[in-house]
Formats: sequence, C-alpha cells, structure tokens
Amino acid sequence: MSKLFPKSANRLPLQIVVYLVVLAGIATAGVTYYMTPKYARVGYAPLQPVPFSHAKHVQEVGLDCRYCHSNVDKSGHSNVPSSQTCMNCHSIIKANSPLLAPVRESYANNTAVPWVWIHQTPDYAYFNHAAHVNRGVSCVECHGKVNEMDTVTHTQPLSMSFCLDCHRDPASRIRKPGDVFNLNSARLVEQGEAGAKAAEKFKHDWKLMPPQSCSGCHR
Amino acid sequence: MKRKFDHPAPAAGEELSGPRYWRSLDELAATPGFRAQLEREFPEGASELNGFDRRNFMKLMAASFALGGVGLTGCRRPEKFILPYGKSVEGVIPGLPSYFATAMPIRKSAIPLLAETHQGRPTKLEGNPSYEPNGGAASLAAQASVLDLYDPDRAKAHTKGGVVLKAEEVSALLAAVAQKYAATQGAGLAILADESSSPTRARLVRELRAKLPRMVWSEYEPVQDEPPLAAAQAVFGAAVKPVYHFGKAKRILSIDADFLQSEAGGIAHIRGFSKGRRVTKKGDAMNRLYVAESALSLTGSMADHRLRVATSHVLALTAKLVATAYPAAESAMAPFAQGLAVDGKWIEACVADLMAHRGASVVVAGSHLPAEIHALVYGLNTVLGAIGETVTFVQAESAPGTSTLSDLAAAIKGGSVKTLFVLGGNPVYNAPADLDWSALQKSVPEVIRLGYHVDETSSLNPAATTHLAAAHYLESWGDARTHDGTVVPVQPMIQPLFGGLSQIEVLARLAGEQNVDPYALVSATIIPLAGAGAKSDKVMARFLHDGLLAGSAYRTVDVRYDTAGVQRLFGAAQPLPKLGASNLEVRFVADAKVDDGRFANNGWLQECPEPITKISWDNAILVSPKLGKELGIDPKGSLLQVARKETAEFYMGKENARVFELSVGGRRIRGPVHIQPGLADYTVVVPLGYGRTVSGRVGKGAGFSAYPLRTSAALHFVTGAKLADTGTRMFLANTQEHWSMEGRDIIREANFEPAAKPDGNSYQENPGYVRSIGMESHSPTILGEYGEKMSPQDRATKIPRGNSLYQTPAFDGHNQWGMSIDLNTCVGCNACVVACQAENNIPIVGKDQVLRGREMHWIRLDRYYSSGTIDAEAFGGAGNVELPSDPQVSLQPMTCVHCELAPCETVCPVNATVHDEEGINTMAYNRCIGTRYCANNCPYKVRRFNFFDWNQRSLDSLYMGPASEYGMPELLKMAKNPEVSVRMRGVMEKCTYCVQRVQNAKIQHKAKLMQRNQGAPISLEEIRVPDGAFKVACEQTCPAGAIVFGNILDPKSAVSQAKAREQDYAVLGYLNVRPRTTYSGKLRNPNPKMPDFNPLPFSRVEYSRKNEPAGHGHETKGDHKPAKKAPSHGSSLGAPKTGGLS
Amino acid sequence: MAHAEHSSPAHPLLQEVRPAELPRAVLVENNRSFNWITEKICGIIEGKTPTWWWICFVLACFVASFTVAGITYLVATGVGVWGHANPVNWAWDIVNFVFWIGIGHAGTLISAILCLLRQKWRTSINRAAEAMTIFAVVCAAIFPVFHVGRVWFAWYLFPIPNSNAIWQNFRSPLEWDVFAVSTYGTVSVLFWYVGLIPDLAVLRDRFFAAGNRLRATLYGLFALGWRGSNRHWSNYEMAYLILAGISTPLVLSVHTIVSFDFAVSLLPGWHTTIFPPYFVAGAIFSGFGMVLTLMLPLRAVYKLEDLITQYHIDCMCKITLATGTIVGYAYGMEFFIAWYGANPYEGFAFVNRAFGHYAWAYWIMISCNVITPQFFWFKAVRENTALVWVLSIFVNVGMWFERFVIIVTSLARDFLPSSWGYYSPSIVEIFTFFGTFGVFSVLFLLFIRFLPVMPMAELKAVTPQADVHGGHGNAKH
Amino acid sequence: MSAQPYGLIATFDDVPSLYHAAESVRDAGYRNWDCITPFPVHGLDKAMGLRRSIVPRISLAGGITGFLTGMSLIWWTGAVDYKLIVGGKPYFSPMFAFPVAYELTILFTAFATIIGMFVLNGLPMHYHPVLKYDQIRRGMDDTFFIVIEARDPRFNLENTKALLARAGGKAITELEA
Repeated sequence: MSKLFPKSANRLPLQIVVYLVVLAGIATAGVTYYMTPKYARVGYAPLQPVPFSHAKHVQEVGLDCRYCHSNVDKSGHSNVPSSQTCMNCHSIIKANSPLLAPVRESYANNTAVPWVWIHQTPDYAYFNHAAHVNRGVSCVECHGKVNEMDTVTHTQPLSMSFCLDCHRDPASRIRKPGDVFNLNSARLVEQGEAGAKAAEKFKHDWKLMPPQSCSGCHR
Repeated sequence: MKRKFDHPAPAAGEELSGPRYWRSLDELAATPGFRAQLEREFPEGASELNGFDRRNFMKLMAASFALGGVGLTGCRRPEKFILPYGKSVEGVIPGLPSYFATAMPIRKSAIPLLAETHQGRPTKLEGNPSYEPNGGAASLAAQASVLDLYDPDRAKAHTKGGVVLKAEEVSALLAAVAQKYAATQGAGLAILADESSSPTRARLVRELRAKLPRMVWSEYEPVQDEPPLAAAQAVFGAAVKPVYHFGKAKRILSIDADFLQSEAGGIAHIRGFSKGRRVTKKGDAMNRLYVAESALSLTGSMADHRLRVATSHVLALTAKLVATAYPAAESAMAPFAQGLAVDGKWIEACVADLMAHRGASVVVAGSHLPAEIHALVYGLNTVLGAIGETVTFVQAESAPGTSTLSDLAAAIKGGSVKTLFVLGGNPVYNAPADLDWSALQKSVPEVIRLGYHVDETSSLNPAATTHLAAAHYLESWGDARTHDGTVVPVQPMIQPLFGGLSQIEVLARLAGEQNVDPYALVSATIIPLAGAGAKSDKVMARFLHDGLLAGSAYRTVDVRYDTAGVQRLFGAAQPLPKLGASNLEVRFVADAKVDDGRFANNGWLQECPEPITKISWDNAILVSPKLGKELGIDPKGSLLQVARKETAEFYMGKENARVFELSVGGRRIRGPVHIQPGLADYTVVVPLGYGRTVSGRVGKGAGFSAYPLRTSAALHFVTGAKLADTGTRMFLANTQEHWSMEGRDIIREANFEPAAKPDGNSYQENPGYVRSIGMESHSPTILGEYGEKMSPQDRATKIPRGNSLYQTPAFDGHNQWGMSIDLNTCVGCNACVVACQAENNIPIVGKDQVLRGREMHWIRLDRYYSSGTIDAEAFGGAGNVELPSDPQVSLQPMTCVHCELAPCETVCPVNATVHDEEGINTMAYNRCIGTRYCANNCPYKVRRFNFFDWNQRSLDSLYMGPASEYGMPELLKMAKNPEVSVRMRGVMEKCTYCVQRVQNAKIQHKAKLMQRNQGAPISLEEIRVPDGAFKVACEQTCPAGAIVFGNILDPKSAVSQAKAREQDYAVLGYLNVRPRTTYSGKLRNPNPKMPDFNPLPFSRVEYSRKNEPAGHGHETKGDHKPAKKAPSHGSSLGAPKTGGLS
Repeated sequence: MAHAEHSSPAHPLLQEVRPAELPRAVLVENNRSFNWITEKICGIIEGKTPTWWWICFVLACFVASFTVAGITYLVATGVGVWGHANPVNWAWDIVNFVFWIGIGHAGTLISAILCLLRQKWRTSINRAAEAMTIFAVVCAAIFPVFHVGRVWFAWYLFPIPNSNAIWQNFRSPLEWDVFAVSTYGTVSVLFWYVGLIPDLAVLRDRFFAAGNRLRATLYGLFALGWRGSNRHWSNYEMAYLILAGISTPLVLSVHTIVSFDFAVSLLPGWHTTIFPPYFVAGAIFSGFGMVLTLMLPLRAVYKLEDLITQYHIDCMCKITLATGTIVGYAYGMEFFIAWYGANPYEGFAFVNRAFGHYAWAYWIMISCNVITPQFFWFKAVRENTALVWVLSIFVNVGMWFERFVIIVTSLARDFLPSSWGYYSPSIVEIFTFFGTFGVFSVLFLLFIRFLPVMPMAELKAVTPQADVHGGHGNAKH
Repeated sequence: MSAQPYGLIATFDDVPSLYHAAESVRDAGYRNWDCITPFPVHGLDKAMGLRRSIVPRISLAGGITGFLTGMSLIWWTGAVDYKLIVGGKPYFSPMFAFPVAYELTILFTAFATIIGMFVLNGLPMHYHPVLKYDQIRRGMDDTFFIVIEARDPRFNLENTKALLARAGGKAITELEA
C-alpha cells in the first residue's frame, strides 16, 4: 500500500519548531521595541508654532532656565512662559520678525500660543519639578541637553523604570545645587573620587530618600 | 495665601454666556468666548497639570483644534498642546493652588470659608481659621456648596418668557422698572426675598425703600434656625438673640433643640460642645447633656439622658422645669404643666444637676418652638445664672417694616401688586399651603425672579415671568454676617460662568445706583463699618485677606428678665393634646442634607446618607417602633433570629418601605414610612426639602414634599394627623442595613462617672477600660512581650514580629503617618464625608446603585443603636426580636485604617495595593485589574469598587454600556481636584490618607529647607513635616476636632498625644492587622441620680451578654444586673420609663 | 481469567494485581476480541453522524451563546452588570469557577490516581473523564478571567518584563491560582493527548484504508507516526506512568490552592485550616457526580454496557458515597471548631450560615451533599442506573451550593454589622453560568464524535487474550 | 526488488506466539529489530531484552529545574529587583513562594517527560518503512508483527526469513526501504 506521508514529512516537525522559535523571537523583539515608551517618545521633536531655539537663548543670550520657566523651583510643574515673557525682549529685538508673529498676536489679544506638548507623563503619574530641582536633580537628567537643542527633542523614555533607576540610586545622578540649572555641569559622581564622596555626603546630609513605592508618584 | 482677587471686567463674561458653553468644542474653539475662557481656565502651563480631568480636557481640545484645522495630529500619538497665558496673571503660579477668603451666606448667618482654587477654578472649600468660633471647620452644606457652582442644571441665561436676554437688556429692564415705579413711589411694586445677613443688601434695601416708600418689601424663610425675636422682645424688652457658649457649659439641657446641627451657628456649637466633652486624661472634666425631644436629632444622639416627649407637650415640660427650678413660679406654671406624663424624678434630678452648676449650665430651646417656651427658657437661664456666662444676648439685626409672606399674600389678593420681584427663595415650592401661593403669583401681571435654578417659582408661569440667572456665591461679590454678627466677605473665585447676577446687583440697579459694580457696592458698605479714618483700600485689602472684619460682631447687651413680659405672652392654658395612632403629632424638620430644599440638586448632599436614618436620595415619614407596630409594620426576621431584627423590611437587601398617606386637616401627602427608634411614640417626623417637581436631574423626583401639609398657623409641628397604608411600596436607599452592634467590641464605651455603688467599670475607676473589652482583653498580646516594651515610635518603624512567623521589613520613612478618631466628641455631622468627596474626586452613583450597595464614599459614619436587650444565646431568642424604642446611639467614622499588616495587600495578585515606607496603604489605580479580592479581605469593608464608569457615563444609562454617551460634562470636570486621579471603571479605590496633601506638604517643606539651610546638613527632625503644617480633608473640616492626623514618629505631634491616651484602641485589634488609625473610646456621662441611670452603656451591656453570658466578665461586674434580667424587657435595664408617653 | 505468574516492577501497567478489597470483576464483558473493541470504538467515529448528535449539538451551541453574550456585555459595560456589591465582591463568578474546577478533578483522579492504584476498571472511563477535565477547566477559566474589572489588563497577572518594572505579588493566593490552574490545564491536555496517540494511529490507518485521505492525514499528523513499536511502548509506558504520578499531586494541589483563596484570608467562615482536604474531597465528590451524569447516558446511547460494566458504576457510586461522607464530616467539624474556638465572629459566621438569611442555600447544600450520597449504601440503588443518574445530578447541584454558601454567606455578614448586606444575582450572571453548560456540551459532543471515547490500547491490554500466556485462548469474533 | 530492503516483517496472530518468537529472535542475537503490537504487551520488553527506559531521569531533571525556576523567580522579583512592603510580609519567604514553585515543578516535569519520551522514540516520524506495509493497519488493531532491519549485522535475507518462519511467523515479507 502506498504511504500516507512522504519521506520529507519527517523533517516537517523540526521545521515547524524552528519557524515557531524564529517567529516568537521576532514578535517579542517587536513588542518590546514598539511598546516601550522609548519608542513612543524618544526622538519626538514636533514642529512648534514658533521655531524657538533653546540653544540660541541659552548659549548666545545666556538666559537661565528660570528666566522663562520661572516657577520650576516653586511649583509642581515647570511653567511654559507667557507671551508677555517673550515680549519683554522681543518688543525691542526682532520686534517685527515674521517668525514671532504668533507671539505678538497672542500678546496683543491675550490668546494662547499653542505650543506642542513634548514631555508628557501619564495622567496617573504626578511628577513634581520643585521636588527634584531643589534636591540636586538637574533638568538635563530628564530633558537632555536642551541648552544645545534648536528644536526641543524628547531624549529620555520617562517610563516608570526610568524614574526608578534614579530613585533607587539617587547618589549617582545628583549635582551640586548650584549646578542644577547648568546643563553643562557634570554629575557629582562623574567628578572623580571627591565627587563620589560628595554625592554620598549630599545624600546623607540632606536625607535624600526618593520614594520607591506607589504613593511617591501615584495618587 | 489670601488676597484680593483681581477681577477682569464683567464684559468678558458675556461672551461665554450659557448655551454656547454647551456646544461642541470645535465650534466653541472659533468663538472669542473660548479664547476668553482659555485665558481664564487655562492660565500659564495649566495644561501641564497632571489631573486626569485636565488632561482629558486637553485631549478634547486638541481634537477640536484638529477639527478646526488649527492643529495637526501626530503620526505616533495625538498631539497635545500647552496653552499658556498671553499676559501673565499676577500671583498665579501654575500647579500651586491659591486660597481666597470668602463665605457661604445662609439665612441670617454665614459660614466663613477659604476656597482652594486651581487656576481660577474653586475645587474645595474649607472653613476660614481666622474666624475663631468655627476654628477652620465647615459644615456639610458648605463643603458641598462648591458643587452647585458647577451644577450643569443651573440657570444658564436670563430669560423673559423663554427668550434669552443679554446682560445690557437685563440692566435696561431693571432700569425701566425702577423708573416706572419711581413715579408711584413704589406702589404696585413688591419684592419677596429670602433672609440675608448681608449689610450691603440691608443698605441697598434701606436706600430703595427710601426711594420707593410704598413698595412692599417682604422676606420669607420656610425654616427657622434662630429663636423668634418676640420672646426676647417680651421678656427683655429688646430685640436680642442668644449666642450660646457651650465651651463653658458643664451641664446642658436641650429642649427639643438640635443645636449641634439645624440651629444657626451649629459649627461653633459643635466646637464648643466637643471642647467640654473631650476627655484626654484622668481628671479631665466632661460636660453632661440632657435632651428632651420628639425626634431623634444628632444632638439627641449625643445625649447622656434623653427624654422622648412630643413637641406639643414641650410647653408643659418647660413649665414643669421652671416650676421645679423656680418655686416662686410654681403656681403660675401649674396649669400649663397640667397632664404632663413625665417622670417627675427625671425633671427634679435634672434641674437639681443644672442648679448645682449655676453659671456653668445652660438651657437651649429649639427655634421652631413658640415664643412662650423661649420666654420660659430665658427665665430658666436667668435662674441658672447662665446669662452672661454660657449664653450672651446680642443686638439682633432687625429691619423694621419688613412684611411677612402673609402680608404680601394679602397685598397680592388686594390686587395692589403689579410687579413682583422674587429674589432667591422658592415660594411656589415651600410657601405655607393655606396661602395657595401659586394662584397668587399667577395673578401678578409681571413677575421677575432672580433664581439659581429655573425652579417651581420660575417655571410657574413662564410667559409672564422674567428669570434672571443668579450668580453662585463663589462667583459674585457680596458680604454677610456670621451667627455672632462678624462681617465676612463673599469673594468671587471665578467670573460668573453664565453671567449671573447677585441680589445686590439687582437691588443696586433698582435703586438706581450710579456704580453697580458689586465690588464697589460692597466696599461702600464695609469701609464705613470699619470706622472713621480707616484708609479705604487698606480696609478692603485687610477685610478680604482675613476674610472678616475684626471686631464687627454684634454688640452684647446685658438684659434684665421681666416676668411681667412673660405673662403678656401667655394666654389661657390649653389642655395637652392626647396623642395616639389616630391623633398623631407631625413634626416638620429641615432635612440634614438638602435643608429646606435649597440644596436638592446637589448630588453630594443627596447621596450623603442622612446621619441618623442612613437613608440617601430620599426622605421618609419617620415613625416610632411602637407606632410602626400599631400600623402593622412588622419586619420579619430570618429563619432563626441569629441577629437583632431589622427595623425595616428588606427585599434582597433593599429597604422595601410601605408607602403611607399622611393626612392632617384635610391635607394629605404620600411617602414611604421608615421606622426610627428614639422618636416620641406618637410623633411622626417628616423632613422637608424633597419632592421637588422642577429641579435639576439630581433633585427631581427625590423623596416627597411635606410642604403641602404646612399651614401658616402650624409651620413646625401640628397634631391631629393620621397615617393610612396605601398598599404600595417603594425602595429606600438605606446605606446601613443593620443597626445593632450585635454585642461586638467595635465601639467601646464606658460611663464617665462611677455608679452610686462603684463597680470598677467607669472611666474614673478604669481609664484604660477599652483594654478590658474585646478579644485582646483575654488573648496574648499581638505585639509580643518584646513589642509591648517598645516605644510607639519604634513600633511604627520596626514593626515587632509579635508571635508571627514573619518579620516585617522596617518602615524607614522620615514620617510615619497615623490617625486618631475621638468617638467621644464626634457628633456625626457627616461634613467629613463630603469634604473627602470633594477633595478626592469621589463620584456619586445615584439612588439605584446606592440601593445595590455600591456607594463610593471613602469615609462613612457607622451608626449603631443599642438597647441593652440582646439575646445572650448564640441565636434564636426573644431579645433579638425586640426593636429598640429608646436606644443609645453610637457613631463611628469608618475609613481605611491603613493597617501596618494590611490583609488587602497580601491578597492583591498584581501589587496594586502595597505599603509605602511611611506607613500609608497605597492604591495604584493604574495597576489595579479589579479582582476585588482586597475588598473581600478587608475586615472594615472600606474599599470601594468602580463597578461602572461613574465619571464618564450618565447615571441613568450605566447599564447601556457603550450605547450610552461617553464623557463627563465640562462643568463637572471643572469641579475635579487636579491633584487626584479620576478613577475609571474596574478599579478599586479607598481612603489614601489624602496622599496628595501629604506629598505636597513634604515637597514644599523640603524645598523650603533646602533654600533655608544652604548646604548645611538637615537633621532627621528637620526633615519631618512640622506637625499641623497640613491637614487631611476630613480632619480639616471636622467641627468637633475629633479627627487628628499626623506623624507618629514625632512624640509631640497631636496624633501621638491622642494615641497616647488610655482610651485609645484599635477596632478589631485582635486580627493583628495593626491599623494606623485608632479610636478613642466613647464616654457617656449619665447622672447616677437620674431614674434612667444605667451603670453601663447599653452597648457594653450587650457586649457582656454576648461574650460573658453568665456575667463572669472581669472588669464588668456591673453586667450582672442587666444580664440577669429577662432579655425581653429593655426598659428594665434603665431605659427611661418616661419614654413613649403620648 | 488471566493470571500473572511473575510481576516485574518495570512494567506496572501490564501487571495485573488483585486488590484485596475489590472483587475480581470482569472489566470487559463477554470475553470480546481485540478486533471487536477496535470496531466498536472506531465505529462510533466512522459511522455517519446520528441525528440526535446534531440536535444536541445545535442545542448546546445555542446555550453556549448565552455565555458569549453575557461576557461580551460584561466586558463592554462593567462588572456592575452582575449582582456584586459591597460587601459581597465575589459571588457567582468564583462560585462557578470553583464548581467547574472541582468537576474537572474527577477526570484527573480517575486517570491518574486510579492508574497508580492499579485500578484497572478505570480504563474504560478514563479517556472520557480526562476530556471532561479539560472541558471543565475551560469553563472554569472563563470566570476568573472575566470577573476582573479590567480584563484587558489581565496580563498583569503574568511575570512579563515591562517598562513599569513592576512584578506580581506572589503572596496572593490568586496569583498561586494563576499558576495552579494554567499548569493544571496544560498537564491535563498533555496527559490526555499522550493517551490518545496510539488510538489516533489506529484511526489514521483505518481512514487511510477506507480511502479517506483527508481525515487520515489529520489523524495522522497528530498520531506523530506512531507505529506500535514495542521499543516505543516501553518509553511510552514509563512516560505515561510518570505523568500519572505527577498528576496526582497536581490535582490535589490545585484544589488545595483554590481553597487557599479563602483559607488564607481572614474572613470568618473562610479563614479555616480544614479547607484544603475538605475542598479536595468535595472536588472528587462533585467530579464523580459529573462523571456519572455524563457516562451513564453515553453508555446507554452507544451500548457500551460491556465496557462500562455495572462494576464500574458500583465503584463510582462507592467513591461518591465515601467522599460525600467526608464532606459531611467537614461541615460538622466547621461548626465544632467555630464553637470550640470561642471567637464570637467565627461563631456567628457559622450560625448565620445555617439559620441566617441564606439558610435556604445551606439546607439545600446539606440535603444534596450529605443525605443524597447515603442512598449509595444500598446495592439496589447502585444497580438502578436511572436512579444513580438522578442522584448524581443532585450531587452536582449540592456542590454548587456548597461554594455559594461558603463564599456568599461569609461575605454578606462579616465583622462590622454596619456593612452587612445581601447579595442576589443579576440575570446576566445567571445566563452566563447557564451558558457554560452549553460550552461544556459543545466540546464534549465534538469529543465523542471525533475522538475515541475509550482508550482502545488500554482496553485491549486488560483483556484476557492480552496475556502472554494465553489465558482463554481464542476469543470469538 | 533491486535496492536493499529495509528489513523483514513477520505476522503473528496472538500474544503468546509473538512472545516466544521475540525470545527466539533475541536469543539469535539480533540488535536492530522490533515488535509491532496494538497495545503494550506485558513482559515483551523482557522477551526482547530491552533495558529499563531512561525517561524518569529526564523527568527528574525537569522537575528540579521547575522548582528552582519558581523559587528564584519569586526571590528575584520580590527581594532583589523591586522590594515592596506587602501586607507586612517579608520580601521573600519560601513559605509563600512554595505553591508557585511547586506548580512549576510539576509543569516542567510534564514537559520534560513528554519531550524526553518523544526524543527517545524518535517521534514524530510520519514516514517510516514499517508504515508502508499494507497489513500494518491490523498491527494497530489485533495482529502482531516482528520486524528485523536489514542494517542489523546478523541480517541475512535467507537465514533471517528462516528464523522468523521457525519462530512461527506468517506472511514473512520484505519491507522496501
């Protein structure tokens, strides 16, 4: 009697297994990549209504972060400046540059410039700027070197694990209070032996104990 | 931070007048109104707030922009926008709430408040601490009033005969009226207003009446919360009103007066009362409260001796009291005391006790009582030397020439009224039935109504009625006086959302003032009040900053009691009505929640259970168990009565009440009957304020209206009523099915003073009595010997293993949070329930869901009755079948107690609820998948589950799922607290110890520290949040100061002190869950000389019966007596034999 | 009858012992031949689909649709569509879960434990019983999965690395359940499938011979090229024995862990150490009830009296009787401990069960679980198939109510009287549960239609002719 | 047939004859041969001189792996990667880790056992010369075969045929490879 399965059929099971393994691998990799905040956020650099360049304003003009983000060390979240703040200078400098039209218009009839929102945390995560900048965590840790950016780009994933990395080991991230708003400064630990000691001292002296349980960020 | 709130010109307001607000966002985006609104609602960076509602709002807005072609949608995720101010607003720091002083006016008084605003949105109200008598506390109504501001059903435009009027049209209309009647000196013009304490309104009214002398100015309030001036007028010859100082009172006798809740100045009363009640250590004094009342009020529930007496018999009782206290008056009083069926010993002992504390005792009579009684009570206080001590009399505001509703009615009948203004109030709904107000109002050619809702009065005759949308007190300028007369500002937090007007704005326009800007009007009143020479702007700045005008309280007058005056008041003595099932007494009371109906459309109040009956969303005809039996209402128990029988009939866990018809004098109403222990046997209590026919979605159809029974002659109580079964039934949303503590050790009570023959049970003899009750009292200590030796601080961090298999990891936080609740001072006002609701974005679920037991309150007040009659046997005895006719009431605020060894955490499979290092039992909503295992394993049953999308779906279409519309009304979004996540369906929630407040306090404190000691090391003591730097919502609003929250690592903190008390205990402590919230045991202070004295609180009697049936209880020898008695005779245990008279 | 002169431990399955307590019953009546067995069992599959099957199948699908509808509505709307509310946050959902899991246990028990105990009478029923297990687990799994508030996040239950860097709480009995039930399901399927392989090979060749290449290929694929080689048999036997060996502790652990859901909590009426044994006994009890409920009609319809003999029914009745009595004892013991423990909360919980608002449920439970099985003392009853079938139904009902009583009454009235409540199911719950019987039937009908309802190889192995020393030589064909 | 056949197959009608035939083949010293039976014939392994199956060792290995996986998973997630205070219980304790570890033990044992069995049996193998034998169908039903493979050193068409015939085998046929 003729056979039901050809000889080749014997290789079939093995092949199936191999294919499955490969597929599973690809799927996992894909999910891991496309579903992590890193993918969704890092590199996000939308077009803003006004092509504002942090690089120019910080490096050339030499503005401090707090000139515009004036409440970052007082309030839970760092405010985006009102058009009034812009007009402080731009009523004189580039007073009628077409690029600044939206700002002037907004200032004139007191409407809002719809800045595109880049650094978002989820609704249920309560990040507090004041808590961080007052305790030696520099802007650069989460926002990257904004001072060198012409268009602001999302550089860190800002995922829970990202937060935890720092909360579990604050000493390795902190700066001298003076350096917090100096985005070119180095972390204490990156300043050699002394720096590392300083970091530990900082942590101990100022009782740094970042929360690692839910209530720190979720309410 | 309190400062004058810079207010843009009202002009901007018009652009966002009513209806447009409701159109879809993309359409709205086009309107200038939207921009204006953005500027007001979304100031600098506001959109970065993490509050869910705000995020959601931004999403919607982004979407709408996209539709409008303004924005682009990102390819990877929808773009969101940050919409900062064009021009910065001074003093507003995005993300930080601002606080402004204001006040909630109500009748002739006001509650000073601080409003927490987030970028111009008031979200939470708190009492203003600068007003000393209230000490920062607020009432239930005040807490809830912020929701009214965002009531989607409020009147959103001025209309005339259904046509919308613009602001200037309104001004024109009012000007026209003013002109028209200037000619006739006001003849034909009548104004009916609700009562108000506003000096500005008073001033404007004076001006107006000067201009239009023949105008009729009348005021009407359906409910009285201040004693009638007539009494004082008669006996003191002056229009004075009493102000009580319960803080000084050692002995208090309340004659049918619910001074803790429904009387004006309730908050101050509670505060004073609890001051005299608080016992922190052995040797402290404790006041004693005697209450004689017909209903069971909150005040009555606090009574040490309670006498059930029909309100129609109160005069007799008072007469007897006077006769006993002041023998000289005996003969005069005799005829009035005729036929009073009250145990004479009760009265004698009571009076003796009061007299023994001359100068430190006080008698209070309910405002609803006739002037005679008040006159007598003033006399009693004189005899007791109370006047000037525990009660002072102040010059009352009196506006001579103000006519009553009846006068106005007469005028209208006479046809002399051509134009009628109805400012506030709601006469069509709540005017006395005999006036037939609807007909009268219809007969007036022109009616102009200033109302917050389009209610019964506004919609009576739409064609002929002009409705002016009233502004909420949080969006309008004004002023008011507190109960003691202190002038307080009513300061707007936000522009009128719908361009509403306040009364003073209307009156000013009528009076033809040049400057009708309300701020100008108010300052014009206040500056003179401040006294000559004061610099005006300084005065106002200070006034608004403090939230009160220092030293502006009513002048105290010393009064002479004039006995002759009393005789003038009294007519011939009437025989006492013989009450019975066929001749019932009906008592009309303002509802504890919706008051006289003014708050009927407030969801928070509607859903909040009535403090005593525990019924939400309805009122009921309350009858005593005895009457209930006679009416044939006999709830059946379970197969073999294993627990105390329910007082109500239940169908599948829902109270299935019989609907009765209550008729008196030919008038009749229908309502569900609810058996209420503690009532005078033949007094029927009907709360007012329900059964609104024209109201918002919330208020409409809730309960029944009792107004149709009221006549001008008998506004507060009437006899001769009958109840007849209609054969129909309806469900009542009763949030507490079972009323008895079942002899369990949940609320631990003791008498304050020893009995005549000491038995070692009283607090004096055994301050640590709580430890001789409950499983812990005879089981090995759960902390283990080692743990017992530890200091409270060590216990909080090291968590002694006790006899457990497991060693708990150390809690290494800088602070360790804990709470202490004093059961002895809590009066059960429920303010905490709504305060928590406002602070934590807790949704309401509607009657249907409450019926199913799905209410979401994070803190609830458990109310237990005890009567000393419970069956000693495990089950099946007569003692369990008997309903208590005269119970003792025990109240217990119950919320998450944050167990150190939390059973809920152990069972959550996904780590959604875990402990933080500071001892808070946290709840990560976003991690929760909703297995509800935690709720099952919570012994306190304080976890609440989002069975539906309460926030996103309308409550009447919950079961339609996706078929129903998604999303919450914009207005309601504005009410949400951006500091707290709004929970979605399918997640568990519960009290978080206001973790948002805790965290913000910590952060602010640390920021300050870092800026203060630049670089210098910070000590562990420094890093701790200073005690009292912040308060959690329930603690903050508690008038009794019964709730204390703080850091238990700090031995000096208030909470550590409270926990150090000997009467501090953990509910269900034997479970070894180690709650961080502990309770201070309840004390009762009965008078051993009283006939109804019982050596033990009833709950204790029941405890002993259940747990030491033979009476072998150590420490509770006193139980022998009651325990030996036959279970079925409650009264023999010392329940007042005088109870249940008729 | 066959005799075993020598027994080598290496081949336990082949060795026939005579358990003292059991009579040497005839396991295959009328001394049937190998071929007869093959024909008989394959016949069921090869014959044309009977009308009654179609009727039942359509009916079952209809009933199953209730579950589908109920679950869809639930997920779309929220758990609120069920009757749950504070304080009763678990009710029919978990009741049904425990009920179905319990039923499943008999299958594993028959195939595993009886296999270890050398109870050869299991051979004719173990295949169907195992199938029952798997289908019951499927029905059971529906409830815990869909009772959660946010089922789309149910994957939080599995330790998958994610950007939130958060893990599961392995202290939670519910998390133990996740592992227990999924392991149980997997192992049951494997065990069942391994048993099927030789029979699939039979079908493969028969269909091939009959020229039905399609079905031959299908069966063939799953037969994995089985060719009855004795070198294979020897590994196969060993593997099968080991699977049986691990299934036994598995089945015990699964219901133990299910009982932990309650025993580990601190709720009066849940918090009792007696639960694990008591639940396991209950599971076996209900399981055998279900086996009887299913096998008796099957036996009648397919004329399998020669394979499922009176002796089989007898054994199952006796086990039901035994476990039923154990359960009864547990009920009694609960009360004793509650009284003896002198904890007022515990005491009340049990008094309340028997005489409180849910007394009706309690007494249904008692009468079905404690009284019903006592009838099995009588041979007359055991031999009256119809009666046995009816009684087995009672057992199922009773066991459902046991779970209801344990879960709902304990929750409805716990520590604080202020939060006492009463639970009643919504129509959605009722239909969803009713529907699961449809789901079960659909699966079971498909099984009896397309797979051998009895393990042919094993049956043949227990016939006299299977003995290497002849026994009754030639069987009649 | 031209090519070297796979081997010889002989038919036996009942168990005893197969049993004795197997013994004789074994005694003849063949290695690469096999019996085909519709059900596991008790005692046949001995008759064929097979050693005890090594599946149990594989299972044991699987079980141990499973248990360790469980314990280490719970220890690492709870006590190393993310320490959370849950219900006041320790970060790790074998007590609460046990149920899960236990279940994983069983799961892994099951997998190891079955995979081990298949590997040892060289299954799945859908194509096999024996399966091409036209009577093989009855081998799944009620007939017994002995197959002797041609690659056996002792295989010799004639002698082997004779041996099988002596052993009572009927219908001795060559199996094409």
